[in-house]
Amino acid sequence: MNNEPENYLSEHSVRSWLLTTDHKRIGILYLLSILVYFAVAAVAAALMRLTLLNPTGDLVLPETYNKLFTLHGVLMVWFFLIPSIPAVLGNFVIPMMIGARDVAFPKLNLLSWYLFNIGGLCVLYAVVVGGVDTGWTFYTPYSTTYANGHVVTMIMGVFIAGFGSILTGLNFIVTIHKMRAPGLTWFRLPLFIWSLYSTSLILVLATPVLAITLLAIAVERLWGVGIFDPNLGGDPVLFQHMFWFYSHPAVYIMILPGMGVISEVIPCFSRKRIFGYHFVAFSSIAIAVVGFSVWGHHMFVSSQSVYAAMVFSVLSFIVAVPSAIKVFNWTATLYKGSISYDTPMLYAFGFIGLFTIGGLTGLFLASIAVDVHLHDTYFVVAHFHYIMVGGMVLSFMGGLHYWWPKITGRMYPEIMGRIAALVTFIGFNLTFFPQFLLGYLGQPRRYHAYPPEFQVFHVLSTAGASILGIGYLMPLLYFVWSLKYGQRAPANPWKATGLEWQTPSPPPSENFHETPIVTEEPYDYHPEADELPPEPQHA
Amino acid sequence: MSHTIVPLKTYATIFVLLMVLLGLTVGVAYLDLGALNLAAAMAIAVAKAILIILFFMHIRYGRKLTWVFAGAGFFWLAILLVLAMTDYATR
Amino acid sequence: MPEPAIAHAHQFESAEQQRDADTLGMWTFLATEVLFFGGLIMCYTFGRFSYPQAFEAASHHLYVGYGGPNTAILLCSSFTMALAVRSAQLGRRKALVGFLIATILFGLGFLVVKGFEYHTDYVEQLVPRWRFHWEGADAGHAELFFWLYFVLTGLHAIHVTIGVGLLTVVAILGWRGRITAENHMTAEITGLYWHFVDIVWVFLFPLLYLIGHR
Amino acid sequence: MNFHLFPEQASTVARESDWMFWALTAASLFICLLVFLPLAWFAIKYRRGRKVNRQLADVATWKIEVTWTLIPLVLVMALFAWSADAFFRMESAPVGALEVNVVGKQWMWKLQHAEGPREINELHIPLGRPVKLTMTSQDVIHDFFVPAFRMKQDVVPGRYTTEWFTPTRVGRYHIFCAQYCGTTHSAMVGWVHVMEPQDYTRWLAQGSPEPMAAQGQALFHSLGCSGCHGVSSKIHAPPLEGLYGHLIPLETKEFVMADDKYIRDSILLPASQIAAGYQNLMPSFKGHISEEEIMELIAYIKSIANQAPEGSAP
Repeated sequence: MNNEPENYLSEHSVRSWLLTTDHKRIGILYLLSILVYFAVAAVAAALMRLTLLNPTGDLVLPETYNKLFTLHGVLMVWFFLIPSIPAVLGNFVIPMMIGARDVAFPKLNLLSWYLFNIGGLCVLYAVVVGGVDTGWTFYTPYSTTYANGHVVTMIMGVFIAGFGSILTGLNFIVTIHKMRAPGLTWFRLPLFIWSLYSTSLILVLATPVLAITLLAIAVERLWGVGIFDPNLGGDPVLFQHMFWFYSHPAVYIMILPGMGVISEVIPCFSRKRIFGYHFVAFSSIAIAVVGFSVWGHHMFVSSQSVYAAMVFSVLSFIVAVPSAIKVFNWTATLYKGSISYDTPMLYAFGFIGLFTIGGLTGLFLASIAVDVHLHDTYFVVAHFHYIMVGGMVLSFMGGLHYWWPKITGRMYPEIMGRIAALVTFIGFNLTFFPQFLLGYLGQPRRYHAYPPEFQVFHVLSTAGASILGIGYLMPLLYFVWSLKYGQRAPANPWKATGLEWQTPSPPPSENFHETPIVTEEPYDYHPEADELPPEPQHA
Repeated sequence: MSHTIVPLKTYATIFVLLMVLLGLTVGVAYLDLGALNLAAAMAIAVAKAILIILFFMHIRYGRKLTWVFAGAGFFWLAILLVLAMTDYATR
Repeated sequence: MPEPAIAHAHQFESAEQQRDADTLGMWTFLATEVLFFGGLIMCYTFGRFSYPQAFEAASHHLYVGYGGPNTAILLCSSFTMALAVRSAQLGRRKALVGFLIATILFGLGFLVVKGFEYHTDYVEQLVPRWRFHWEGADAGHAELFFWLYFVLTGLHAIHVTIGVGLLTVVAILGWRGRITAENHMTAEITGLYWHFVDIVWVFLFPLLYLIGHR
Repeated sequence: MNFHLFPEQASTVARESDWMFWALTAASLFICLLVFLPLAWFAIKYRRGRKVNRQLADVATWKIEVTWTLIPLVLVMALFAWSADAFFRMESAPVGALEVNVVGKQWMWKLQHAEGPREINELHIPLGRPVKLTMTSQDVIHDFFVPAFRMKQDVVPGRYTTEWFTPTRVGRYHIFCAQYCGTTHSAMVGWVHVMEPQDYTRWLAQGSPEPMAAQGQALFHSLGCSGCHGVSSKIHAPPLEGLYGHLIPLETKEFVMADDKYIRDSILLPASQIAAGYQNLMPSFKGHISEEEIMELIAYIKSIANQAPEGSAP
């Protein structure tokens, strides 16, 4: 990177990275750390899939299998999915999108990264010294009384990382409120900002309840007495209420940012203003708010009262509507556009398809009568992987390709990108579609061994997982390759309209040489004329 | 954030009010009002909290946005309590 | 953390923007704190709803003679804190430091009273699992009450301790003349936190101490 | 190896549940087409470089938005109404059901029929008669799941949960534990045997054990309950005849329904709900009595629900 104008990557010392307060560098630090956690969790998943090739599960012992799915869940949820788009792409892009020099509290931002990794190391430590087999849901009284292993260590890891996400959310909320460039009103904001604002609301308002719930578990485990203990008249179901008060909104932490990325990518690669901007923007807020009052649909068979189940069921059905609105608007955006099939767009197509299936199968689980059968089966596993992997991972990959030129100043190899997107899509469907059938047949989740009649579906699923693995490995390789051999990226390779594209790639440390002034609505694309949109005026 | 300097008298009045409310809440606790005991205790606590938030924490002189954020925490807590208690109250 | 004599940090356009951001940041953090304590309030609500008699009987074993004066102490500390912030706004250095020290002393006073109270609880065998003996009916649910009592008040005491630490830092900064009429946000923000800790106690006091007296 | 693409349908509830499942599947496929067909069509027709008309007509966007907000809203509300109605019916067990008690423990199911026979990880039931399970756990949360019946319910320690079904097909069906419960969760499985009624009668007669209520009565004496609750007792304890299923006045001037949970709590935590006019004298039996024994005592107390308390009214 010699002979380049000063940019945020110019300084190379380790110290300059570990003590950086630059939101772009912190974004990259997050990218590297979540890759590590993702790799560990993916290995766990691979071992599980291999074990399940055989109905008797001979590859690993039952307790090992249980530790594997706990590790997979904990790492994927808290150390990959939740920080993926917000902490990596959000950190990198938000200040640039709103024309700011940095987030509102850069030191807190760095502190978040350290908290996140201290938490991650706690979790890995708990695994190395013996593992935990409670599942990522830590249901009581198993987690408080009966489970062996280092439950408290792992809980402390999640607890500490939780404060990292609270601070990230806080930082984003304040940044979006207070740091916007002159002229950048709320309805001129890119939809990525709206979706991350909604995400941050959830991070800030839900995570503390998880923290206190986990703390209560740790106290109960260490002290031997607590409110979840049925022996004292406490209630294990109370834990589920409090846990899902966080963990259901957390699902939206994992999908809203993905929706934000898709709302950027689709207008750009169809050269068209997004259809129904206000509806897409407010549907994010609606999801964040209504999403807080649907948690009881995880508890339809938990012995919750019938009336509470009704309330949660109706709210769960309602929360499907804003998601549907988004899908319809994305589709309508394509109408009379000028559509190209670059890698980010392929991921966006994949996202719409898989997210739609994931969302629709959610309706099955919101219908209490059907959920009684499907609850805790592979149907649920397939459903949430369609949202988490089909939705979040695909949109994360799409966003990473989209902003890769901005982040690194290099282009990734386009053909390889398209192939990888296709391989991922195929591998994903082969892995998880059979699991819908398995679930309907009645195969429960978290089973190390299973009746032989289910084997066919497991074999298909494992075969799909190996293809999916290739789909993940390819980008890893060509991204690294592109750092040295990729074409140099211009400031705006996609001819996109966002402010982040109005500054060089990679951007200077202060993001903009002069603070931009915004006078236009976002997504000022023109399908008839395939040309660069007018430059925004500068101060 | 505006730079309103609150007069000493206001702070002193609020402080006196808070102490009176403290006395009141202890007094009410020793009366048998049935279910109203809890309601009274909570009403007084809410009144105290509102006084502190409005005057000591300067919300009254701040931006509308701060009002929203001050309310958000309590609103979301209400979601948790109301929906979870829907379960326990109808078992 | 405090910004030196320069008006604002590099990421901001103006000192006013920074002040706005700091205030909003603190309020967002306090919203988080509401839900942090809120989780335990949820546990309390469940327990109180399910076992009203046991909770009232258990509450009767707590002393209003500790909890009441402690509430008064915290209310006083909030008052002196508000006056400290006012002094900062007016740029009155000595008054600022004086009121801060008063607030710190009230905070420490609260902790000392709390310490004596915990000692009494210990002597009267009210510490769940560790040292718990219950004469009346329904020992199990009474134990739950005391579990909640210790977790809630313990967590609150941790917050008070952190607050005292922050106030000490602010007092030192104030003494060194680093807090001025133009640059008083450190005092203001710390004040918000301190008042919040007071508000938590305003709710804990009736919930824990005052439910068993009729 | 018997391969199925779809699960067997062996209960009345299964029919209703499957109806909804397939209706939902059809609705989902329809919505998928509604999204995917235009998506594919636009993606092909308006691909870059193709000469097509890209001039947008002036349309009222909000009308379109309101349409595709309201239609899904109506659709999901209809689905909710349907599933809620079905669920209410699935929740309420018909009267006269065959009663079976279930205790879950790591990692096995212990079952006992009201008629007396005990089983482990197996459940024999007759065709066409409703069966009601009353379940509890002695350690962690389990879940009694019979896929062929489309029924599952968590089995929660410290509480009784119920589940019922009416089998419609003779056969052997899986029981799975569906709530993760520890190391060999996946081995906490068993079989339901649905038999012709006459075969069931024959099966019942094989062991000819005493009914649960009789076993409970024996326990009532051997554990010393009868010493205080008995007719001739000198200690002032409430009589238990005619108790079950009635509202009991408490010392706190409240009323409580004398159901399974109340009796269980009264045995384990006697001090928590004192009947009006009595003192808190009863020792807790926690740790001295198993979940199965409690269920037998409940069966006994249930069996005397229709007897009059013999002259010892307080």
